[in-house]
Amino acid sequence: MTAALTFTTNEAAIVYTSRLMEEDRLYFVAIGGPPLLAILLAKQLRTPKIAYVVEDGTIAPEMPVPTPPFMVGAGLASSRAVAWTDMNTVDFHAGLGYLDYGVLAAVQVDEYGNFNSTFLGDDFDRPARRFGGPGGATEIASLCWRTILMTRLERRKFVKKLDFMSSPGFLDGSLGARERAGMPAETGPYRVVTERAVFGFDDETRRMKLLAVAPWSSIDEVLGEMEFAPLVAADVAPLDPPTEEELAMLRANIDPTGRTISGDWITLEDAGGTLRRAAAEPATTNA
Amino acid sequence: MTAALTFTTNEAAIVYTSRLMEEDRLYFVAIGGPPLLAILLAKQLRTPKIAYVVEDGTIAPEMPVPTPPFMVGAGLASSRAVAWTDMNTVDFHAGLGYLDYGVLAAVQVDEYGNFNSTFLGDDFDRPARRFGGPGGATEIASLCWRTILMTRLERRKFVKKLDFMSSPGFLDGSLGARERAGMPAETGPYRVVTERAVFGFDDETRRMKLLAVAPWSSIDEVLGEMEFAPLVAADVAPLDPPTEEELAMLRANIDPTGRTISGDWITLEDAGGTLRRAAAEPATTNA
Amino acid sequence: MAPNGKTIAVLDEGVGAYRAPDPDGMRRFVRDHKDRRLVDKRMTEQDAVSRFVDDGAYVSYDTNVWRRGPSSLMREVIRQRKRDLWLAAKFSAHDATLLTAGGCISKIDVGWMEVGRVITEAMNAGRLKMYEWTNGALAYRHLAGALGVPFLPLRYVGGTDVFRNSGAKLIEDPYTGQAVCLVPAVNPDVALIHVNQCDMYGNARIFGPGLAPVETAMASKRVILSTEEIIDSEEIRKHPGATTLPYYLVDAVVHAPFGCYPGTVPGLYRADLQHLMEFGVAQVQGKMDEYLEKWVFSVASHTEMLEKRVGLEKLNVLRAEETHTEGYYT
Amino acid sequence: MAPNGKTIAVLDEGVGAYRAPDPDGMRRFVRDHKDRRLVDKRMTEQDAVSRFVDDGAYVSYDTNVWRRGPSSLMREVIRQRKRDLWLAAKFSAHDATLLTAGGCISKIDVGWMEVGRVITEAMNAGRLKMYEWTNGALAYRHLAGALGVPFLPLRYVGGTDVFRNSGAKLIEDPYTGQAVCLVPAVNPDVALIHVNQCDMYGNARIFGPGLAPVETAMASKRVILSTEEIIDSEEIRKHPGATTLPYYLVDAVVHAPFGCYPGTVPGLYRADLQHLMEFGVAQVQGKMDEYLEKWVFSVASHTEMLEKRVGLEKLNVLRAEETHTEGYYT
Repeated sequence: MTAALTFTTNEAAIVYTSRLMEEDRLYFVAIGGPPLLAILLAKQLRTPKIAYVVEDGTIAPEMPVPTPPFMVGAGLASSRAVAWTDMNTVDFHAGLGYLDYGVLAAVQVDEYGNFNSTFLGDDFDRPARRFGGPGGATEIASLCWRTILMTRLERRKFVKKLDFMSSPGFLDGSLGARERAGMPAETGPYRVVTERAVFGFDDETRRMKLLAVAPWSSIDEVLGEMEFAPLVAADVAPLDPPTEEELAMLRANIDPTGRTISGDWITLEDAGGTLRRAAAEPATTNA
Repeated sequence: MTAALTFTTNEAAIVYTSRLMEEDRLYFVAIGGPPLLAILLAKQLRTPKIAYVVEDGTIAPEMPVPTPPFMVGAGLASSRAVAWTDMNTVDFHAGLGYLDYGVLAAVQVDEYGNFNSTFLGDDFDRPARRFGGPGGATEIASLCWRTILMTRLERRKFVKKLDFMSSPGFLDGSLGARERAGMPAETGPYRVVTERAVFGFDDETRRMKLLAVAPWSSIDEVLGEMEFAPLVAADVAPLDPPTEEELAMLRANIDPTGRTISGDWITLEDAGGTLRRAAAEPATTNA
Repeated sequence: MAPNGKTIAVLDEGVGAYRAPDPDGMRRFVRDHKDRRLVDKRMTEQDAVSRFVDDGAYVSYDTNVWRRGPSSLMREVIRQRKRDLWLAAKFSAHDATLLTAGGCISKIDVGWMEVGRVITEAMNAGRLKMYEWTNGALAYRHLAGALGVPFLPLRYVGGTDVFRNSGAKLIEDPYTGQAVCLVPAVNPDVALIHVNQCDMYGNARIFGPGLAPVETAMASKRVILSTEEIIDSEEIRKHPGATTLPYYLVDAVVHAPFGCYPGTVPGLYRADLQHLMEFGVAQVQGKMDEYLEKWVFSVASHTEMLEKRVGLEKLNVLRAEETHTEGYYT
Repeated sequence: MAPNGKTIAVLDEGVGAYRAPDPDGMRRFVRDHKDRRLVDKRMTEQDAVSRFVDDGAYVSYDTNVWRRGPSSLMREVIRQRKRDLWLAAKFSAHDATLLTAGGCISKIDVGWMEVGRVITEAMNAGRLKMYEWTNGALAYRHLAGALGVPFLPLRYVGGTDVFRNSGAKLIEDPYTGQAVCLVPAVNPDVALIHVNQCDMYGNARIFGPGLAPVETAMASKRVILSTEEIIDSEEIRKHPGATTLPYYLVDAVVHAPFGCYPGTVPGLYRADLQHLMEFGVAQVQGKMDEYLEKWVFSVASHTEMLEKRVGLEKLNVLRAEETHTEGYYT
């Protein structure tokens, strides 16, 4: 048996997310991070004409590839934009309905797509682990028409009850819950992407629904990694692994400084035509 | 007897207003008109360091003299500003309390300094005479700390009841009336300037009070030109006529195109040391 | 109602008519009708106005016929005999008079406008209804529309007849307990904005103080730009800080040199005072029909008006005599 | 109460602590303490911080220590051992960690911040209280402060734990009948803003996308600018369109080349990634005291830090390697 492919869980999520991009649409992202990398990858490989707006007021930039190191602090990240505005202005553009998709990373997510970027533990004032905070995620998840969430598939991340709801999904899932909370109509979470499974949301119940699973994983394995039981699509699609081309582009041009080399390594072996996962090893995580 | 001096009522009001300017203060004016001319005159003759902000977003310009023709449509009117912003921004600066004085022209004023820039008649929808509207006067008169009004002394202008209250003075004159209507505290009308008299407002009753009268006029003549009876200061001051220097500067540099040559001509004769008014003639009004 | 059953007192309300705010309606329009793609939006003034200005529309513009205003687009609106428009006249000039003389407007939200017998007569004839606001309050209502919210709090207009005849409310602020006004957002059906430069996609630059071009463009469902100059999109991307409006707000780009004529675009050409006098005389003498025939109806386009009615010689003078370019183009 | 006795329902309220909005208090401060004159406001960072940053102050800044932020002013705040500050961390970086390590802050309104053990330990020790907002909501609260109003309506934060732990309210919009949030204005006691250029009076220019420098400066009672470059006031008046902040908003002008170090000012110098790693390692190893001693307390000023701790050679490299100046300085 020969090793066919090796990638990290983080890389997988970026690749799968990039495949969800819809040509000619306008995306809203925070400054830096996997969501932006997914968009940059998509622009290189599949949907060159998507444009994105950054939380800091940068509108439709054309970042050069290979991308600059330390993106959040690089003038190049804002280069060749059509306009440099500010945070309030782009939030207003989102509020007016111009921004189709928001792409965000989440620490914890529940069955209605609500998510946590604030802390883990049972006491807000004395967090077991404190994170950066909602950042721009709450406005992006509230004002864009559709939200795509990125996270890892782990029981501690797909929870029945969030330690803290930083940003809204469908709230309690009841019809019109977002509108009753003051949010614009017809908005909400669209996809949740992990390294081995992609979820959507049921139109009727607004509950998370398993749509696709990696061939080297299984529905049972996926459900086993979740504290709540999602709906499962009648026809769960196979989630094609990252291709050599996708990984090469990601590593050489989108993330040359290797910030996405985190999470675990996944090695796939070609077992007589079917891909099988080799034993996992922890990744060398860079700062 | 020799003619000592000839000027128009409009010129007199501009001169008297210019004398009220306080050095180092920030003024708020609409685009063009007598208030701006009064400020420009003051900057030339008395208070060179006052600065002004224009409703269109121009902050602290240094307009060259002689001033350009058609000021409202002249790029030069905005020249050498420290910043070019927009209408909302400068209104916010006023709302934050940065703008000390507003200087405005009024069509009609009542005893509490409320004024009308909208129409004359008894039916808003079918006006006997329609004017331009409140313009920026309402925000200026509401948000600046003090408001200086310019108008002509006529019974039809100093009225018991306005045909329409476009902009606020002290409203009904009751204590806190402006605050109860949603306006910032400690603001309100400060002076009303006409060609022959200057008024202030009584601290207790907030009613208009006669402060100064031109020597060629009289308290009785002034009161005779008003529909309501203002308070009269214990010591009504003499209002020195425009000086040769003031008129020369106004005509040569501030208003070289003669837009202020409107209203009536006033000619003063030297009658053995006292100034006396010669027979009035209507002025040649320019467009 | 909250568990605690708290409420906010409405202390007073105006009784004026206004377009009811509908932020979600605006959002749906943007979702369904505004292009996120970089597409060539250049078109003639005829196409832009016929496609995006409907009878009965609420129309906003920036600035005015005296200075950096969309005069050529306004003349096209008159030429196409648009009807029953509701005009936002935030510091307008004689724009409102022209459109009234052309029979195009039936309602005006007024901040300030130059007024003569045309407007007074139209009001007295019942053809024109006026809604009194102020320049700032109108700019602020456009800001509310641009923020995507239904209203904004305001610390003036309260206590006046402007308030009484408006859609404003006076409430007890739940944070300070003090009285504060609320004014409704406005989302115009279409905005007419004249700019100094833009690219074919609508990325636009405005030089000089504005009234509220950004708020007006953001708040409006459709945005028609007329521009003195169309520049290469590469130039836009080289200087993102110089952009006033991003492309996705814009529906049409109309190349219109001297687009503000008879007004000025500071740094490019001065106002034609003789023309402004001709307009003034026409109004005083009750000859607006002749004025419109000469300057609007008898010519097929802005370009034809410039050629046949103004003339190259006059245009050259207007450019030559606009000697002050500092801060605009130098 | 209105004649009609109308009210607006308060549907829900957050229970978090916040600075009570006081627009009139802000106005009185501006009236009594802000200079309308063109006066020379240049001073040392020591004077600016000691004069305008009081213990217990609510402090806002723009942008952050990674990009165009007032790093040198923050270090001076630590050097002067300011205490009990309430920090507005709208998209901050490790700024909050530095100030926490320096013992300067007791409260944070957080949008986003880089977090490590310093902040987590301070929270668990009860030395640091966190108030959860979002980047946008904080920028918007500054906008409310800049508008001089007590609150603004907002179409998010409702329904979340951010709402529950905040000063936001959910009301029934009197215009649409729909639910909408209100968030309270914030008027910081002092703003620290790093700019590309300004004159001695405080007329300032910022290049590149901002977070909310204009709203932050307008909303704040005191504004301290650190600037890469002090330019002639004549240059400001030649290009009024390039001005980001007018002088009367500003209280102090501190000349601070490399003022964002170890962060970047795009177009001038790149970030010092080695320094950022040194900071990261110091935090992980629990050696923040040593880090602060080296970079803050053992040097008397920003200039001394640059000379003795960074060195001219490194500074030259950081400048030389910031090759992308397009849109900023070219």
